[in-house]
Amino acid sequence: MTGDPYSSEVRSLFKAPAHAGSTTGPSARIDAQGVSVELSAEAHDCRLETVRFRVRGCPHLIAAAEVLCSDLEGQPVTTLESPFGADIMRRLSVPVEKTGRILVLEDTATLLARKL
Amino acid sequence: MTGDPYSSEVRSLFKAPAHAGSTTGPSARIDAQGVSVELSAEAHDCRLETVRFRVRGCPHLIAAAEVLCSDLEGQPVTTLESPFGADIMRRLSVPVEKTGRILVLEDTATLLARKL
Amino acid sequence: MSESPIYLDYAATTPIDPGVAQALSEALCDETAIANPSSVHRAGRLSAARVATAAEQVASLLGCEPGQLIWTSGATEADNLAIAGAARYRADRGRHLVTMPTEHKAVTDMFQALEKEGFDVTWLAPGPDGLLDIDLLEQALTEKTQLVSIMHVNNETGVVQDIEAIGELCRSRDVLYHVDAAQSAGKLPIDLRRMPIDLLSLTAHKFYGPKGIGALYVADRPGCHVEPLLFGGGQQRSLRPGTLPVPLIIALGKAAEIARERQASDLEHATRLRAALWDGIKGVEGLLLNGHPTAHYPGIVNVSVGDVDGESLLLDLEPLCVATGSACNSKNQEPSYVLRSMGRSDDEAEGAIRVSFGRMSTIEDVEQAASIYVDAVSRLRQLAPAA
Amino acid sequence: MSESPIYLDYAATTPIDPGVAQALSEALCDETAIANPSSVHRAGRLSAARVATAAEQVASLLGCEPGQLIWTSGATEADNLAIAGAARYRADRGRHLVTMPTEHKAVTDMFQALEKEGFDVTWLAPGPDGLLDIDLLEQALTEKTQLVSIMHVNNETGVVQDIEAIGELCRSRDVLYHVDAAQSAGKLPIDLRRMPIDLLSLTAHKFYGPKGIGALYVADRPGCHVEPLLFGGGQQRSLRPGTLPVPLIIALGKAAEIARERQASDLEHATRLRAALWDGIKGVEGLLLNGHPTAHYPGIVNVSVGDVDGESLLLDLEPLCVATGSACNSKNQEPSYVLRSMGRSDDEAEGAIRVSFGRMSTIEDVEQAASIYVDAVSRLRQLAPAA
Ligand SMILES: Cc1ncc(COP(=O)(O)O)c(C=O)c1O
Ligand SMILES: Cc1ncc(COP(=O)(O)O)c(C=O)c1O
Ligand code: FES
Ligand code: FES
Repeated sequence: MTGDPYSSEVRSLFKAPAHAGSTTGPSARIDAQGVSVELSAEAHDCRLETVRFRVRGCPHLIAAAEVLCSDLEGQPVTTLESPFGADIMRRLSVPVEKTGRILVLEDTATLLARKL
Repeated sequence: MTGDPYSSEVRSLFKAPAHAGSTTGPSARIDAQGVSVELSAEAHDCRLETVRFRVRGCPHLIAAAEVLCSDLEGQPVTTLESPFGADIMRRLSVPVEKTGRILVLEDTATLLARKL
Repeated sequence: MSESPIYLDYAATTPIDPGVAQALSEALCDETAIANPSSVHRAGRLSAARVATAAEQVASLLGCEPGQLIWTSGATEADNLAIAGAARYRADRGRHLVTMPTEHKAVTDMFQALEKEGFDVTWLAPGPDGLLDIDLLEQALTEKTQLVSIMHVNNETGVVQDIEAIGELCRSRDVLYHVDAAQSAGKLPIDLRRMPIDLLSLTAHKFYGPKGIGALYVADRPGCHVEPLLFGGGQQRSLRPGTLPVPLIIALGKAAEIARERQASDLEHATRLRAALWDGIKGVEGLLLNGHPTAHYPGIVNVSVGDVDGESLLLDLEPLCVATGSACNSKNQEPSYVLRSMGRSDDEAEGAIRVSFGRMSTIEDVEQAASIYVDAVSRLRQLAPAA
Repeated sequence: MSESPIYLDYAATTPIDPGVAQALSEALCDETAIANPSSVHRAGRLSAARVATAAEQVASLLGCEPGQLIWTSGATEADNLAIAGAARYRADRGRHLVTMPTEHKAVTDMFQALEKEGFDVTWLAPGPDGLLDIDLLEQALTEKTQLVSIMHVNNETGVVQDIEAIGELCRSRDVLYHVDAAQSAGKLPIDLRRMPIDLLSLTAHKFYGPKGIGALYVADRPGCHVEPLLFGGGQQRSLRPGTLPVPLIIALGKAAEIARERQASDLEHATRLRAALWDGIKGVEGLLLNGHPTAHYPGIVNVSVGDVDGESLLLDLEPLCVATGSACNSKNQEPSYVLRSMGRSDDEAEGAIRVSFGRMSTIEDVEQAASIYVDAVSRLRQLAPAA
C-alpha cells in the first residue's frame, strides 16, 4: 500500500530513455497484452551496433526496453534471442503481474533477430 | 438530547428544601412507583400551620414536595385534598413520565387530610 | 521527484479549510466538547449542545431539520445505511431497486450485496455524456420498486444529474429516492425543503472538512426510514450507535457553515479554473471530454486520449497529483467501470485522467497542469510506435 | 452549577492527551497527510506511509503485525464487524455462539441481531463479582460453537476477565475468540503474540485519543476471517471500505505510542487514586462495591447504596461528572443490565455510581469526589422517610 511502485532507476530510464526511436535497419513489432513494442537495429559483422525501441506501455516496459537496447549494443546479434526477461524484471523490480508485457518485449527481440 | 433536565427552580428547591423533615403532628406515608413519600402536618382551627415532607425519589419529586408543603402552610386543611399535581408539574416542568410519582404525592396528601 | 507536488485530486479528498482545522483543533481540548454527549452530567450536556449546534449548521446548508441527520463515519457508511437500510425496511412492500452502474462503489457494491440477499436491481445505463435518460427510469419503475439511488455529482466525471426531476418522478410513484451527494454537498446548491429527496449522503472531507465524518439525511415522511447497519449503545435513536465523535461533528458543522458562505464564490472560482485548464489542453489531438459539456460540476475535468498508456501518462504527469479512474479503484489497473459504461473503449478509459480542484487551487496550478499534460501526451506519443 | 465540573467519567470517554491533540492538529494541515492513501500519486503515497507508521505504533502496543489491523470508526463498529463478520464467515461450520450479558451493548445488541438471523447464542451469567466461571464456558462449548466474545475490562465495573485462560480454552476447541478491549487497550498489558486471541476491538477515545477512530485486530490464522459489514471502494482489502481518515489514524498511532510508554505509570497512578477514593467512601453504611475486589482495572470504581434514589444522587453529586450505569444507557432510566445480571437488586442497581478516572485525574479530584459522595448519601438519607 505504501511505497513508490517505481525504483529510481525505472524513473530515470522512463524519463530520459536514450535509446527511444528507430534505426534505418530492420524492425520488428508486436502488439499484444495491451501494449505495442517495436525494436529496430543496425548490425555489422553479426554485432548489434545501434538498437532503438518504441513502446506504448507502462513505465516498467519502457524502462525495460531502454535497458535492453542499451545492453544489446555491441553484443552479437544472437543475444537478441536469449531469454533476458527474468533478468530485467529482477533488475528493475518489475511486478510479476507485468510478466506478460516483458515477454512481449522478449518476443519482439526474437522476431527482430530473424530479420537481421 | 441537549438541555438541562432540571429548571433552576427545581435545582434550588432540591438543593435546599426548607420544608424537609417532620412535625409533631400526624403523618401519612405511601411507598409506590419506586418512591417513598411521607407528609406530616400540624393544624390549628382547620388551618395547616406547619407541613413537612420526607421523600426518597427523584429531584422533581423532592422539589414538588417542597413546593407543596410551602404552599399548604396557612391554607385550610381541605386544600390537602385538592388535585394540585397537574399544577405543580406545569410549574416545575416535570417530565410526563414522572406523573405517577407526582400522583403518589397527591395521594399522600389526601391520606394525610383524613388523619387531621 | 524534487518538484513540489501540485495537488489536483480534490474529488478524492480536499485539503481541510484552515477555519475548519482551527475549529477541530480547538474542540479537541475544549471542556465543552470532551464528554460523551449521551452522558446526563453537565459535561455531557455541554457536548450535546455542541453537537446540536453542528447539526443546525449542516441542516441549514441542506435546508433540512437538525433532527433529520444521522452522523456516520463518511459517505460510504451513509450510502450503505441509506440503501441497505431503506431496502430492508421496505422489503415487505417489494424487493425491486433501481440505480446506475456509474454510481460510486459505495453504492454499486451495496446493491450487489443486496442482489445476493434476493433483491432485484435494475441498472440503468447512462448516455455517452453520463446523464440519465429520465424516460428510462420511468420505464424501470414497477409496482415493486421501493428505492432509487442516483447520485448528484459523479466523482469521476463531474456529471450532474437532474436530481429534482428524478425525485419528482420517484415521489409520484411512492418510491424512496436516495442521493449520494458526496461530491456536491457544500459545493452545489441543495435545498431539501424544496427538493423531493428522501435520503441524502455526504462526507466532510470532500468539502474541506476532516476525513472520518459524514452524515445521512433521512426525510421525515411516512414510509421513509432505515434499518440500522450497526448495533450498540442506543445513540442516535439506535440508527447509528457508537460514541459521537464530538470534535469531528463540530468540524463538519464548521465546514458546512463555511461552505454555505462560500458556495457561490467557490463555484465561480472553479469555473474560472476549469476554463483555464480547458484552454490549455483543448488543442491536444484526439482529446475526449469524459462527461457532459454543460451539466457538470466545474471542479472535475476528466479527459482521455486513446493512444497513450494510462500508467505511463500518470507518471509523466508528475509532479501533478491527479487520478486515473476514481481514487478507490486506482490500485487495480482495470479501466474505469464508469467510463466503460459511458461507452468509452478500454484504451480510452485507461488513458483517462481526472483533474479536480477547488477552493485552494490557483490559476497557476491548472495552467501548469495543462502544459504538463500537453507535453506528456506529446512525449508518450513520440515514444510509441506509429498507430 | 457555578463550581467547575470535576470530570470523573473516563470510562465513557477520556480527555485527549496533549501530545495526541498536537499530532492530530498538525496532521490536519500537513502535506504528507492530506491525500487519500489509496491514490497512486505522490501525495497519496505519502499519506499511505503515515498510515503505515501509525499501524506499526498500534501493532507494537498490542504485540501484533501492522497488517493484522483494520481501521474502524470505533469499538462499536469493530465489535460488530468482529462478531457478525466471524459468525457469518463460519456459519457453514456451525451457528452456535457464546457471550455474556455483561458485555457492552455493541456486543450484546449485535448478538441479539444474530439471534434473529438464526444463530444460537448462549449467554453465560457472571458470578456476583462479575467474573466468568471458566467451567461454565467449557460446558457451553459444543461441536457447533464458532465464536466466543468475552471482554477484557468491563466498562461499568472495571472487572477484568482472564482472557488468556478463555483464549486457551477456545483455541483448544478450534473456536474463535473475540475480545472487546475498548476499556483495556493502552491501559493494561496486551500481548497478542502470546495471548490466544483471534479478534480484538479497541477505540482511541478510551485511551486519550480522538473519538471516531478505532481498530479491529484479526489474527492471521486459518479459519480466522471476517465478512465485511460495509461495501464500497475496496479499501482495506474490502473488509472496511471508505476513505481512510489519515489524521485520525495518525492520532490513534500517537495515542498508542504514548500509552505504551506510560502504561506502567498510568496504572500506578490509577491505583493510587483508587485507594484514595476508597479510603474516603468506605465508611458509608451499606456501601457495596460492584465488581471484583482484586480482578479489576483500578480506574473504574462502581459502588451502590440501595436506599437512595439514583437520579437524586447524581444531581446531588454535582459538580462531579460521573455515571450511573454505562454512558450509553444513561438516557433511559432503567437499572443497569450489567449490575442486574451480577445479582444486584433494582434499587441497588439504580443507586449505583461509576467513578472513573485516569491519566489527567488528580488526588484532589478523587478526594473531593469521595467527600461529595459521602455528604450526598447522608443528605438524601436524611431527606427520606425512615426505612
Ligand atoms: C460519490 C462518492 N460517494 C461516496 C464516497 C465515499 O466517501 P467516504 O470515502 O468518505 O466514505 C465518495 C468518495 O470517496 C464519493 O466520491
Ligand atoms: C467495553 C466497550 N465496548 C465498546 C464501546 C464502544 O466504543 P465506541 O463508542 O467508541 O464505538 C465502549 C464505549 O463506549 C465500551 O466501553
Ligand atoms: S472516488 Fe472515492 S473512494 Fe473512490
Ligand atoms: S459505556 Fe460506552 S457508550 Fe456506553
